[in-house]
Amino acid sequence: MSGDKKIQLAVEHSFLKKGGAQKERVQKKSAQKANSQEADFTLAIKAQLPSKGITAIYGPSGCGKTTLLRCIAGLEQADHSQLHIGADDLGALPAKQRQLGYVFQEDRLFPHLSVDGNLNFAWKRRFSDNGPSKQQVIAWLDIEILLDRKPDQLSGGQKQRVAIARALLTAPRCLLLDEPLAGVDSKARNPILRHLETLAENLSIPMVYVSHNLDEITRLADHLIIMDQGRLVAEGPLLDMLSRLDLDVTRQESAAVVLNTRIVDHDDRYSLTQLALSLDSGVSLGSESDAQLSVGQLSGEPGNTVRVRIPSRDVSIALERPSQSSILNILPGVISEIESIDGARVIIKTEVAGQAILARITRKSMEHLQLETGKQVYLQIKTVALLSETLN
Amino acid sequence: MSGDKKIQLAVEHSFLKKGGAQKERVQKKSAQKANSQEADFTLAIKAQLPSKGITAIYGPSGCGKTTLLRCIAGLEQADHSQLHIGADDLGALPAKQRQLGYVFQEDRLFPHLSVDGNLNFAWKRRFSDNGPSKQQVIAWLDIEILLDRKPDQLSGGQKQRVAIARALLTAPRCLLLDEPLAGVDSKARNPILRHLETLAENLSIPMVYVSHNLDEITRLADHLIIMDQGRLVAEGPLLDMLSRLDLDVTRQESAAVVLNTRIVDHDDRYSLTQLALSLDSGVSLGSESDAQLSVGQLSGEPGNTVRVRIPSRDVSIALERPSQSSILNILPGVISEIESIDGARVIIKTEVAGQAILARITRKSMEHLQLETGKQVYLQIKTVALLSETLN
Amino acid sequence: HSALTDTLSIATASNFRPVLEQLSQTFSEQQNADEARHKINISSASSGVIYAQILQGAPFQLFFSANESYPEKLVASGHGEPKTLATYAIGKLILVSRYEIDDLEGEDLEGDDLEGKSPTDILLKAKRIAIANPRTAPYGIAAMEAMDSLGVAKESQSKLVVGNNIAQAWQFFHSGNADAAIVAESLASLAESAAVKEQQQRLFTIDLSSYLKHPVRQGRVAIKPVSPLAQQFLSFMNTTIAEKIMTDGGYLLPTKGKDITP
Amino acid sequence: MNLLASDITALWLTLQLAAVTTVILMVIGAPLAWWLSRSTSKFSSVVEATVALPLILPPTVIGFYLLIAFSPDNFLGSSWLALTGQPLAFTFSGLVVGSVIYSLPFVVQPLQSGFQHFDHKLLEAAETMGAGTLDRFFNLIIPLTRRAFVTAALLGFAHTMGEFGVVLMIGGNIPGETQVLSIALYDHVEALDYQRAHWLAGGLLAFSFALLILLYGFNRHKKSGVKQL
Amino acid sequence: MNLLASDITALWLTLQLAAVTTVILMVIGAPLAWWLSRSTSKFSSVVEATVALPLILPPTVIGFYLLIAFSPDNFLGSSWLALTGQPLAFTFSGLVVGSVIYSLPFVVQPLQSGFQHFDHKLLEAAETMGAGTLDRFFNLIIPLTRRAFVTAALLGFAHTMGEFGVVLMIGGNIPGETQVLSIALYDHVEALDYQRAHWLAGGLLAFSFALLILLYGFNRHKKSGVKQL
Ligand SMILES: Nc1ncnc2c1ncn2[C@@H]1O[C@H](COP(=O)(O)OP(=O)(O)OP(=O)(O)O)[C@@H](O)[C@H]1O
Ligand SMILES: Nc1ncnc2c1ncn2[C@@H]1O[C@H](COP(=O)(O)OP(=O)(O)OP(=O)(O)O)[C@@H](O)[C@H]1O
Ligand SMILES: [Mg+2]
Ligand SMILES: [Mg+2]
Repeated sequence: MSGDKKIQLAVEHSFLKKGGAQKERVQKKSAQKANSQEADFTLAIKAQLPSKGITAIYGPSGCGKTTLLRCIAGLEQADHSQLHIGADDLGALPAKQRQLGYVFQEDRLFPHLSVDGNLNFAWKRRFSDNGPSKQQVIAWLDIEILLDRKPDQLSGGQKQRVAIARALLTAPRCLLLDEPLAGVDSKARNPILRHLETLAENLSIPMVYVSHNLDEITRLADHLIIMDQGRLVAEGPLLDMLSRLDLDVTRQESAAVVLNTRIVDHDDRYSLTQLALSLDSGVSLGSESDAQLSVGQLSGEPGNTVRVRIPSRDVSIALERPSQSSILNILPGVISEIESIDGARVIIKTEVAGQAILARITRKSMEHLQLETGKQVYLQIKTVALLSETLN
Repeated sequence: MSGDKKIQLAVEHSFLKKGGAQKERVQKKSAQKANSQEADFTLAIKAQLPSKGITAIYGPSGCGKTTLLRCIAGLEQADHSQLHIGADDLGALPAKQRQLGYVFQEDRLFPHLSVDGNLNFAWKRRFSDNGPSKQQVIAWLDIEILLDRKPDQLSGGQKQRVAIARALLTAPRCLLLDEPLAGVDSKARNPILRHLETLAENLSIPMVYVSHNLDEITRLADHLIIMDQGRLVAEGPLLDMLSRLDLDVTRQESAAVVLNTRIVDHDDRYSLTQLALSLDSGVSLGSESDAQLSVGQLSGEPGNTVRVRIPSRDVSIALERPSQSSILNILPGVISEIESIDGARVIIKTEVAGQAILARITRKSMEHLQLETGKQVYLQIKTVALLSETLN
Repeated sequence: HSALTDTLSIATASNFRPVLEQLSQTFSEQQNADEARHKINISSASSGVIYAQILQGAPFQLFFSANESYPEKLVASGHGEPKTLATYAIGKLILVSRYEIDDLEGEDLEGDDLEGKSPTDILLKAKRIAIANPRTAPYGIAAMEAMDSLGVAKESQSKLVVGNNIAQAWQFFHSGNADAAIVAESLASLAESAAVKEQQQRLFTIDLSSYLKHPVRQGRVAIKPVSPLAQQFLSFMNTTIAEKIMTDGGYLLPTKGKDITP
Repeated sequence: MNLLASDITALWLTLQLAAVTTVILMVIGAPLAWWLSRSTSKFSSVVEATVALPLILPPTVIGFYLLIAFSPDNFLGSSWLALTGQPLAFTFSGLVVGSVIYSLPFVVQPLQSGFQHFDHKLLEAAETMGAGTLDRFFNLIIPLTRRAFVTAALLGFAHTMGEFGVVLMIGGNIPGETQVLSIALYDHVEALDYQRAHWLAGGLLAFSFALLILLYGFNRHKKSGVKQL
Repeated sequence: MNLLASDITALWLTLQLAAVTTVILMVIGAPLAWWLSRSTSKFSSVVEATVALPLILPPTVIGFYLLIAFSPDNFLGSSWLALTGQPLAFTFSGLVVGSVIYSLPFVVQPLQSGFQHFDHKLLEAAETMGAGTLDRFFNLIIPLTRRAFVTAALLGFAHTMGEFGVVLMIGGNIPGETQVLSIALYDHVEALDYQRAHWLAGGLLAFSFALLILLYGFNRHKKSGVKQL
C-alpha cells in the first residue's frame, strides 16, 4: 500500500551433516558444538526488499534459493530468523499465519482433488478479498479445460500452471515463487509473466521470484538479489545491478541491461514504436533523435514510460554511423568502462543519454577499433532484438 | 552400431474422459465406442529416428511429449504401439526388458537410498558394460559431494543431475530424456550437455530429448521432431528443419540455424578460430575468406568439421560490406526466401556457400534496403554471438 | 511301548482340574516308586468343549466331566468305554457373600443355616449375584434350582451375572464386582487354601446342597481304546488317599455301590 | 430356522457396542496415531509400546485384570462409580471401556502406518494457504489416508464384534445389557445347540460378507480415481 | 516367584507358534495384499471380503468350525491326513493352520493399506532400469513400506500370541503340543492360582514391553533418516 514500507529479512540456517542430526539441532550450545557438527550447507542472508514490485533471487543450483524461500515462509525451522513486512513482525508466526503465497519448485497439487478442487481449496481459505477472482486466474493461466482433471492427468507444464493459479487465489500479502516457469514453454510463459507483473503493480502484492534464468529475471524483476553458496553476493535495483561490470550477471551469455524509455511516436505503417532514452521530454529536443530506439509497436500513449531490455550480445560498436544496414537502432554513446570476460571477449559499458548500455565484443574488434574509455562510438542494436522484450 | 539402423516408431494412444474409464479402455469395440467415449487427449505419432545421435522432441506444454516417451519406454499401455530399434522389435516387450534409460520429468529418486545408493541401484542392474563408469558419471554431473545425501536433502537442480547420472549408469541402448535440464542453471548445464553429446557420439547411444527450450535443442540435437496436440507437425534432420520458413520454430524469438563448418586456422593472439563454411577444402581457395567466421578458440585441428549455431536475431543485413564496426563476421550471401512474421518483422533466408542462414529484421529495414529474392547482400553476424555456442 | 514314555492324557472340566492335579501327582509318585515311569498330561476346558473335541478325535484317554450326560453320550456314540462310565464325585453347592458379620447380626454363620441369616436374606440383599451359565454349566443349573427352592428366583433374576463357568462366577465375586455368588464348594476351599488368605475380608459360605433336588453329579469315562495306565489311574481313584484328596477338595464321594471297578 | 429373540437382542447390542467403540477408537486413535507417527521423542516409543501391549495378552486375561480394575475397591471402578453412579463391571459402559482398551492397537497401528507414508510436502503447501491443524487433518490427511482409516475402522469394528474373552469376563452375560453375539454364539456351541449356532454363525457371515463386499467394492471404485494413492 | 516348567514349555511353544505363523502370514499375506491393492477386478473384492471374514466371528466359533473342518471325516482333515500322515486337529500343525487363517486379516489389511499409498512412479523408474517384479518388491516396496510390514508382522505375531479361542478349540490344551501360553495363563486364572497368573502375565508384559520399546525405538531412529516416509 504505502511506498516506503520495506520487507526486512535476516536468516541464518544450517543443514548439519548426517541426516538424523538435523532434528537434534544444537541450540544453546551451538558455539561449542559448531565445529564438531560440521554443516553440509549454511545459509546466512540479510536483505531489505522493496514492498512493491518483484524481487528476483538469482544464483546457481544449490546456492540456497529454495531454503531462503522456505525460511521466509516459515517452513524451515531456521536457526535465526527475522522477517518484517512493513511494521508487521512475521518472524515468530507459524507458516499458516504468515499469509504468504508459495509456489513450490515441484508442483504440490493435492492428488485427491481435481484441478477445480485444488483451486477451491485455496479460494476458500483466501486471506483477503482483494485478490483476483477465480475466473480471472483461470483465464490468465489458461487452465479452463483442465478443471475436471485430477493432477495425475496433467502434463508437467499444466501442473505448474495450476500451482501458480492456486497460490494466486489465496490473495497473499506477498507471493513467493520458486522457479515457477521451469517447465512451462515459451508461448505459455509470456502471458503468465505479464499477469504476474500486473498483479505486482496493481494489487501491490510484492513477489519474491526465484530463478536461475537471467532472461526471465531481466524481463520481470524490479529488484535483484544475487546469491552464491548461501551468501548474498549483491543486491539492488535491477537496472543498477544489470550494468555493474563487477558482477557475474553481466558476463553471462544472456546478460542484458534494462533501460527506462519514453514513447515518442508510433509508426503504424511498419508497426513500430519510437522510444526516447531521455525521460524528460522537454530537454534537448534537438538531440532527441540521436537517442531513439525503434521497437515493435506498443500500446501506450506518447509520453508513457516503458522499460526495454537490451541484451549485450546484440550490441555492436562502430566508429561511424553505419548506413545501408538492416540495423535501425544506432545510438551515439561514450565508453565509460571496459572489462575483459575471457581471452577472446570484452564487455564495454557506454553511457547513452544518461543510461548505461553494455556491449559484448571480441578483444580483436576492441583493439582493431582502438576502443578506450572516453571514446565516442556508435552502438548498433538490432531493432528486432527489442521486439517482444518490452515491459510496461 | 551400424549407421543405417533406424528406430521405427508408431504409437496411438488416448486418454479417455473420466478418470475411472481410463482402465476399462475400449478394446475390440473401439470403433463403435469411440464417439461415445470422448477422449481428453489423443496421441498419434509415426516416425523414423536415426539410431545414432540425438533426436529432440519439441512442442508446447501438453502436446504429448511425455506421453510419447512413456509409450516408447513401455510405461503407458498404448492402444497401438510399434517400436523397432534396428532389427529388434521392442513393441511387445515389457518396460523392464526394453533396456532403455529414462530420465523422468520429475526426478524419481528412491527416497530411502542415498545418492550413492540410487546410483548403485542402476549400476548393479546395468544392461551392458559398454557404458560410462560410475567415476566418470559422477564427475560429469559434478555430484561427488552429494553422494552421502538422501534425495530430500538435495536442491531441485541437484536432484535432476542425480537422476541423469542414474539413467546413464544403466548403459541403456537408447536414452529418453524428458526436460532433464529444466531446473539446472546455465553454468551447470553446459558441461552436462557436452557429456550427453559425447555419449551419443562415442558410445552410439541414441537419445530422445524432450524440451520446449529451442536454445537447448539447436545446441544438442541432430534430428528434430515437432509435435502439437498429439500429432507430428514436422520431422527431419535438425539442419534442414531449422531453416524451413514454413515452420514455427524459425519464427521463435530464439530461432537459429546450425551450419557445418571446417576449422581453417587458430588466431592465438585474440583467442579466436577461423571457420570456413565450405566443407571441401580443395574447392575455390580464392573465395574462401569470403565465407569465413571467427569464433572463440576451439580445440580441434585445422580441417576438422565443427557445427556452429547462428541465431537469426543476431544476423543483420547490409548492402555494402561494413567497416569500422565491432562485427567481425561478415558473409556475402544471396537472398533465397522472404517470409513475414508479423506486422513489424520479416525473416529472410540467404544462401551462403551452399548453406542457409536466416536473418530476422524489421519490415521497415527490408523495404528500406529494398531486399528481395535473388539480391546479393552482406550478412553481419556478431562474432561474440557464436562464442560458447559451438558444437563439435 | 516302553513304560518310560507312556503318557496319560486326561481331559477334565475346569472345576475339577486342581483336584485332578493333586491326584495325578500322588498317582505318579506311587507309580514311579514302582519304576514304571510315565507322564500325565492334563487338559482342561469346559465339558462341552471337551465333548466336542473327543467327537472330533481328540487324543484323550480319560474324561472327567462336570456332569453325567457328556460321558453317557460318549458311550452312546461309541467313543467311551461303557465299563468305565461312572460318577466320580458329587459337587457341593455353596453361597458365598462378602457381607460383614455385623450386617447379618450373626456371630459365625459358616457351615450352618442360622435363623434369620438365611441364604434368602443374603440373596435378597445382594445387588449382584454371580452364577455359572445355567445353559452350559451343571453348577449353573444347580444354582438356579437352589434359588427356586429358596423362592428367590424371580427377585434374583435381574441381579444375576452369569459367568461362563463357576471359576468365572467366582472371579466376579472375588474381584468385588458381585457381592454374592453361588458356586462349588471346591472353589471356596481352593480359595481358602491359596490366595484368598491374603484378603482381610472374611467370606461367608453357606451350604446350599440341601436345597437341591438334583445334586451335581460329575461323571467320567475312559475313551477307547483303554490303556493299562488309564485303568491303573481309575483304580487309584478308589484308594483312600485319592478319596481324601477329593473330599479335601470340596467334593462328596458317590455311594460306593455305584462305582465300577475294573 | 429360527433365531430366537435373544439372538436378535444380542446382535443389536453387538452392533451398538461395535459402533460406539469404533467411534471412540477413531476419535482417540487418530490423534494418537498422528502424534506417534510424527514425534521423535523417546517418550513416544514408550506410549507406542503401551498402546500395543493389549495385543500380547490373551483377551480373557485382559478381561480378568479389567475385572479387578473395575471393582469398586479399586481406583478406576470407584471413580467411575462416583462420577456416574453406575458400576463399570457388567454394564454396557464397562464393555465399551474394555473394548476400547483392547481394540486400541488395532486402530492405532494401521493409522500410524498410513500416516507414516503421508507426504509432508502437501501439508506444507496447505500450511502456506493458511490451513490450520484440524483443517489439514480433515481435508488432507483423512482423504489421502482414507484407506488406512477404512482399515483401522474395519479392524476396530470387527475386532469388537468378534471379541469374546474380555466381554465374557467383564460383561456377566446379561441379556440386553452385556450379552453380545459372540457370547450367545459361544453359548449355543457349548450347549451343543449346533443347529442354532450354525444359523447364527451363517447369518453373521453372510451379513458381514455382503457388507464387506459393498465396502471394498466402493473403496475399489473410488481408488481408481486417484491412481497413485 | 516360580514359573513352573509347564509354563516355560507353554511360553516356548507359543513363541514357536507365533514365529512360524508370522513367517507364513508374511509370505502369503504380502503378495496377496499387493494383488488386492492393485487389482481392479470385481473378483478381488470378493477375495478381500473373504480374507476379512475371520475378523467378524468370535474366535471360539471359528475354532469350532475349524475343528469340524479338521476332522478326518471332512475334506481338509482327510487330505491333510493323507498328505502328512498326521491329523490336523490337536497338533501343532493344526494350530499353525488355524492361526494363519485367523490372523490373516491382521497382516493383509495393514500391508494393503501401506501398498495403497505406494508411489507407483518409483516402480516405473525401477522398471526402466530393468528391475523385475521380485527385485522391485524386495528393493523398493519392502524398504519403502517398512512401517506397514512392521505393523503387519507385529499384529500377526501378537495376535497369534494372545489368541485363545481358536487354539483352545482345535488344540485341546495338550501340554507341550498345543497348550500355549494364553491357555496356560487362563488355566491359572480358572484354578484361582492368581499369584502364578500375575507372575506369568507380568513377565509376559514386561518382556513384550521391552521388546516393543526396542522395536519402536529402532523404527523411530531409522525413520528420521527418510523424512517423507
Ligand atoms: N534437508 C537438507 N539437508 C542437508 N542439506 C540440504 C537439505 N536441503 C537442502 N540442502 C542443501 O542446501 C543447499 C541449498 O539447497 P536449496 O534447495 O536451497 O538450493 P537452490 O538454490 O534452491 O537450488 P536449485 O536451483 O537447484 O533448486 C544445497 O546444497 C542442498 O544440497
Ligand atoms: N492420465 C491422463 N489422463 C488424461 N489426460 C492425460 C493424462 N496424462 C496426460 N494427459 C493429457 O495428455 C496431454 C499430454 O500430456 P503430456 O504429459 O504428454 O504433455 P507434455 O507434452 O509432456 O507437456 P509438458 O511439456 O507440460 O510436460 C495433456 O493435455 C495432458 O493433460
Ligand atoms: Mg531450489
Ligand atoms: Mg511432459
